[in-house]
Amino acid sequence: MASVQMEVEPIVDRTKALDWLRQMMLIRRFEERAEMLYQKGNKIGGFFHQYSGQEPVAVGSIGVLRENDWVVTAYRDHGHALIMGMPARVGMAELLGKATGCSKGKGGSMHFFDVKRGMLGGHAIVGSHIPLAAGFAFAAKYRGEDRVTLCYLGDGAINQGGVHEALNMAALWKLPVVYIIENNLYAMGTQLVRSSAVEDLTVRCAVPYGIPGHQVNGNDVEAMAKTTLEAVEHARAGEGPSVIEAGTYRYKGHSISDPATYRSRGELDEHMKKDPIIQYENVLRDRGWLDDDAIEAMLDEVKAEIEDAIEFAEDSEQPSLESLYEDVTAAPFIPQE
Amino acid sequence: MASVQMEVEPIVDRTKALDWLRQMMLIRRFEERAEMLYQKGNKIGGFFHQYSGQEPVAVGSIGVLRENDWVVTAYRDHGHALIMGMPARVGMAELLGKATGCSKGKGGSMHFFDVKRGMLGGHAIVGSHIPLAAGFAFAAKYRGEDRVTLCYLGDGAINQGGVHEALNMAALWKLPVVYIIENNLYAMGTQLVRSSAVEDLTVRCAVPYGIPGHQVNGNDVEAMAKTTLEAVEHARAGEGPSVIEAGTYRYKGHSISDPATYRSRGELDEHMKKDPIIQYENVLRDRGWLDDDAIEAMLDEVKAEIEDAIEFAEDSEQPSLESLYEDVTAAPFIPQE
Amino acid sequence: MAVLSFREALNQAMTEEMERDDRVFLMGEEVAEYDGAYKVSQGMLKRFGPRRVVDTPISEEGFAGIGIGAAMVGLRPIVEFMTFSFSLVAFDQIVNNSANMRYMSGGQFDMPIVFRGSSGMAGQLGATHSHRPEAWYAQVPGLTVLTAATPADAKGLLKSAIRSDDPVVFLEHEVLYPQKGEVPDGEHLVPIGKADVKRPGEDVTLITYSRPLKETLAAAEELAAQGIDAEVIDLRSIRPLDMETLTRSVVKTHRAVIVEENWPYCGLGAGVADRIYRAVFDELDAPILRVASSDAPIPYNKRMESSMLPSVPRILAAVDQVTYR
Amino acid sequence: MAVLSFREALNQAMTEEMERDDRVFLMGEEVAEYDGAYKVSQGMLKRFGPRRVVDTPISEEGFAGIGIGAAMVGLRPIVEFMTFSFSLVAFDQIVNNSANMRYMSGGQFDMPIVFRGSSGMAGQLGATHSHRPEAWYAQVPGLTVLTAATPADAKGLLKSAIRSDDPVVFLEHEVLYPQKGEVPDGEHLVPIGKADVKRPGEDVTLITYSRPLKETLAAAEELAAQGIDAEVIDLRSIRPLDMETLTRSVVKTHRAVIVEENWPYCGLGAGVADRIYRAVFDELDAPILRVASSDAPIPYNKRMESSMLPSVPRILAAVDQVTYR
Ligand SMILES: Cc1ncc(C[n+]2csc(CCOP(=O)(O)OP(=O)(O)O)c2C)c(N)n1
Ligand SMILES: Cc1ncc(C[n+]2csc(CCOP(=O)(O)OP(=O)(O)O)c2C)c(N)n1
Ligand SMILES: [Mg+2]
Ligand SMILES: [Mg+2]
Repeated sequence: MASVQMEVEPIVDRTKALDWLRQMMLIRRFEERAEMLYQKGNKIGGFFHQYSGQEPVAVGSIGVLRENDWVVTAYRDHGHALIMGMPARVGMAELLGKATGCSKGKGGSMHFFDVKRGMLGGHAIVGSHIPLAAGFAFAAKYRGEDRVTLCYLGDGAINQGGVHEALNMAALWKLPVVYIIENNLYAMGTQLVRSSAVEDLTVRCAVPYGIPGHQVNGNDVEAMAKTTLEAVEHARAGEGPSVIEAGTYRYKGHSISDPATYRSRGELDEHMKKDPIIQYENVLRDRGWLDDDAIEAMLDEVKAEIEDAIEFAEDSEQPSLESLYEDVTAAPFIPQE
Repeated sequence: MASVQMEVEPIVDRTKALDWLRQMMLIRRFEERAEMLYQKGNKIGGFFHQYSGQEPVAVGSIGVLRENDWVVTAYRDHGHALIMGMPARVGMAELLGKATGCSKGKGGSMHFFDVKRGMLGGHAIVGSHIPLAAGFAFAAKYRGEDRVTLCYLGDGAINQGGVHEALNMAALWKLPVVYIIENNLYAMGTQLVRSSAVEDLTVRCAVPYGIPGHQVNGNDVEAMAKTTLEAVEHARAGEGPSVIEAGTYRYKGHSISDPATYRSRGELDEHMKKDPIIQYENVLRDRGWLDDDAIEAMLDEVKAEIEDAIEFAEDSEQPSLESLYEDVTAAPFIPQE
Repeated sequence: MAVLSFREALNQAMTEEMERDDRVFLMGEEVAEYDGAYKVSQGMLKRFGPRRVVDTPISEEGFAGIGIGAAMVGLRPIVEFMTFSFSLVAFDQIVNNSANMRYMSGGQFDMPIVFRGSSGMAGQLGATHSHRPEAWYAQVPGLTVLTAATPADAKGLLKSAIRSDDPVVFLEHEVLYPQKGEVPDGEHLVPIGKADVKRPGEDVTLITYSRPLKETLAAAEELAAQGIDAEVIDLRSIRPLDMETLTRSVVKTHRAVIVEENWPYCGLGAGVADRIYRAVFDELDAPILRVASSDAPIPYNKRMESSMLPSVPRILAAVDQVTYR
Repeated sequence: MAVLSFREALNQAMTEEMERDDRVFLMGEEVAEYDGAYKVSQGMLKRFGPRRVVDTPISEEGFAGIGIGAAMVGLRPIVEFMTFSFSLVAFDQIVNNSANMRYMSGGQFDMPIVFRGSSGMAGQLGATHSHRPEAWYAQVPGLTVLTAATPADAKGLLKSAIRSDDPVVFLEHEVLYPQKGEVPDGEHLVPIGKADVKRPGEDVTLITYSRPLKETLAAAEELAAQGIDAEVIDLRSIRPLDMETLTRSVVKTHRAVIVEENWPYCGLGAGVADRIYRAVFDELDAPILRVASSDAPIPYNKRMESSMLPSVPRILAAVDQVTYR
């Protein structure tokens, strides 16, 4: 069973593999608990999009980055932020709208930023961050920095025109950026076949720009890592952008308010049976890198980290009402009222 | 020499062929004289983009349409309008900003409309009419009409994102529209290699949407007709859109104010040597469908038609200043001042 | 009269017009199989089928343009933006193509298209998802801009919008969708260009539209208790503006406050105030004050967001100022 | 002082800032090999090379976003729109990304980007190519909006814009490009947020910006001949607005006319008038009148277009009205 998932030889050592497993657990737990705070305590508001089921995409791809590389994604951003090193505390505080949140309570779930750690945001207008990613890569190239940008987008996002403007320029100028399409088969309630004239998304996004297009099982964290590494090395070598279509599946509705009635219980169950976290546990168990006790201990640790994050978030201050006018501009802000 | 141009067996009878030749002459003459009015008399203003050198693209493709098909293009629109049957008079009057112009002097060179004849406009925002064309086709399909839309765009226009949004939907919904890319190698001063990551424009615009992509010598009026017919029949059969990349060349600068210093005199001469009008004259001569006298007569006729158009335009009234507030809305317009 | 929610009223309007006229169709993201992101189009796919209730990819610029094209050749599209914040990527199509096309062609065709969807601050959606685009679109000759604050107006205005031969920007408010109200039975049309006096009064004119009508009426009640008789005008038609109703009121009350969710600088209230001043300057005993949103991007934090919104205390404070109390 | 054209002044500003700071670069359609559609960037490719003077495909939304991304990580892009009418396809990037990003991230980065290009009615370009987007952008907190009417201001303001750590919308006017004026030698910076009194006066305040400054000054001369001493204020900074200079003037003259190319309803003048009224209502002896463009799409026909523009007779008529002559 595990062998079904693992298409490639391990490209990681034990330490790294355990770390990746732990990261996936951390995202899962972070969102499970956040969902409870949203549903029960009414402590979180606005749009809230969960990453459950898709964790290996972020974990495997970010796993091959160097310290100073950059990451940018859409609104389904908790996972990417945590993996980039954002402490669960500041993530949770952001969800609760607190001043200690990563974006001081001004961004919310869709706008997790941790610029110091290279997390250049969650972005909520579909497709709008694809040009930004090309801009980061443009700057890296301009300054002669050996820095790569990973940019995540959805299967629905490829239908925004600006995406194609950016892909063309990124290819034309050989910018060091890797676009990872998280193809979870749905854009809200719209199945891929109803949104894209062609289902192979590398034909939509790589072929027309003459750049490499990879298709990979996004739920295989090591395959994800391997493919990303190839694309990242391509970029570092000055060969320009690549597109990776990562097949994956989201367990939850599009956002917390979506009952996801557009798909069958059977379909969901089918996917949940192949849960990537459990599969990776099995793989690592098979390799003898991990046993049940270790898994238990890891889970406990993760749980504790998240409970601590919640406590921190709950104990944190609300932003002051005056801060409404802060962070609008770098220059002293003069409200035009 | 003629055989070099004519890649296909004649797909026309003599009458049609002579008509096409005449149409090309008419466009050429219309613009030559209009340019003089612009340069000398200062009678025309604003942007003015000439079609000289590209005539066979419009003539050959529109030549295979039926009465009630539709055409829409960008700002380089004089040719398409004339071929759709807009009288030279109302075209010339529009250039002079007269009330008798096709758009009552409100549109100018970039906005030739003749809706009754199926000419749904020149459009000046690059790429913005590509979705409109899909909309015409959507309406035809919605009403079950056997009507095809031809939509022309430039090699530079394919870099507008909205183009790709429309191509995807046109393909997804199998809309009866044919997109004809007039690849004249330049977008203003930008050579194709500097604007598009891939030079084969069917790879940019057809492949990603799973629709037929044709490449054709756009300066061969009969090849143009043949290829368009194929695409049009595909559309009529309910098979959806196609993309035609028509290779062509513009003789003049991008607009009247562009000295076109970005290309060599040699390059231009090379193309002018293969002038499509002269080549087609030769072809028809070779076929025995035409002799020098007939050509002379045809030219004289065309010249007379254009002089008559100029006289009509010059004699026409300026629109009244009150008409400023007319045609803003269908409902009585209440200026919000 | 039936009691309907705002969302049901909109649904009825579309349904009735689609029953009447086969040229009318609905297009947008998730309008069909999902029954609408906010369930405004609930049941419409079932009733009309996929030919007339059309799900689109996430391509606002593209499908706005497709709608405009379809309108140019005689269909009467209703284009739903999931929220009007997403109309920003379609701004060029709306401003340049829908508004200008008739003019640039010398009047050769009508442009019977309605762009509709929710707008405004719906609660913790953040800066990108909380736009109020009314002043942007109001500025553009060629467009009609409408907004409703009650289910009855929502139905009657949307029906008029669909029957209009001009492009209409029809702004709804997510927070209003579940709110209920009486809606006249039978054919109910609200004319374009007419404001509605939601509460007559003598002492001060309160001008508002969309969601803040509720706060404004509540403030008027408070004021009544304090002996001040406020007239509350719901603009409904943002463009064209019903100057007659506005000036008639101000000539009577000599003072006005505009209550809106728009940003203050160059917001809709500025546009309205400017026109009132120029029309009846001498009648005004005080400057026209504005209870608008604060001049900042919209934050996620709930308290901060609420603090930006028009509220009864803010309206009362403004009225105190214009009545010099 | 050197005499430069407006276009040369802009070129100097960019060139000097690019000499000072390697992070500054210019990007846009035809800015490099073509030397600029309007030759504003003439010679810059030659001087700085293709790394820093970058030709783009016709992808405004895309390259605006690339500029924003580059600014987020420390470059200082100047993004040229061939004309600001084409910024409509990039509207979402400018409004949502450049203006909101700092806020939504809780201030984690600066956004030192300048969007610049020609704007306004340049002569028979028609409805799609003649936009004046100042009121649209002025409404948005986070943006700075600037415009210059003289070569000196063009240079000094653009240099300040490039040095600003906030996103700037910098509106030029095609008709002004060839116009010449004196430009101070050496380092010349014009501060953001300061209007300029281009002609002091006592009797009436004429408020303007960009191209109509010329007509406004000409009207002031005419008025002087008639014994009316007009003060002419050039806004220069559209956002933030220099309320101090405006109110100081109106407190002195008690009457004002705003001269602009913007549409009347919800145009920039409405935004400015609203703020003046609310600040100094009691000082005003007449309504603030506006000499704006007519409320119609911009026609191709020359006479019709000219009839829409602010002109000396229209300014004089408005002054007659506010001075009750
Ligand atoms: C321009 C724009 N249009 C619409 C939306 C609303 N919206 C948010 S997410 C989404 C679906 C995106 O699907 P996909 O790209 O597949 O990403 P996923 O949610 O599956 O991760 C939509 C329609 C938006 N935020 N921005
Ligand atoms: C959105 C937009 N950006 C820029 C322009 C300015 N512009 C007009 S035509 C043109 C070049 C178009 O080239 P192409 O598509 O190849 O058509 P061609 O002129 O060669 O026929 C440009 C940049 C515009 N009109 N609209
Ligand atoms: Mg998806
Ligand atoms: Mg071209």
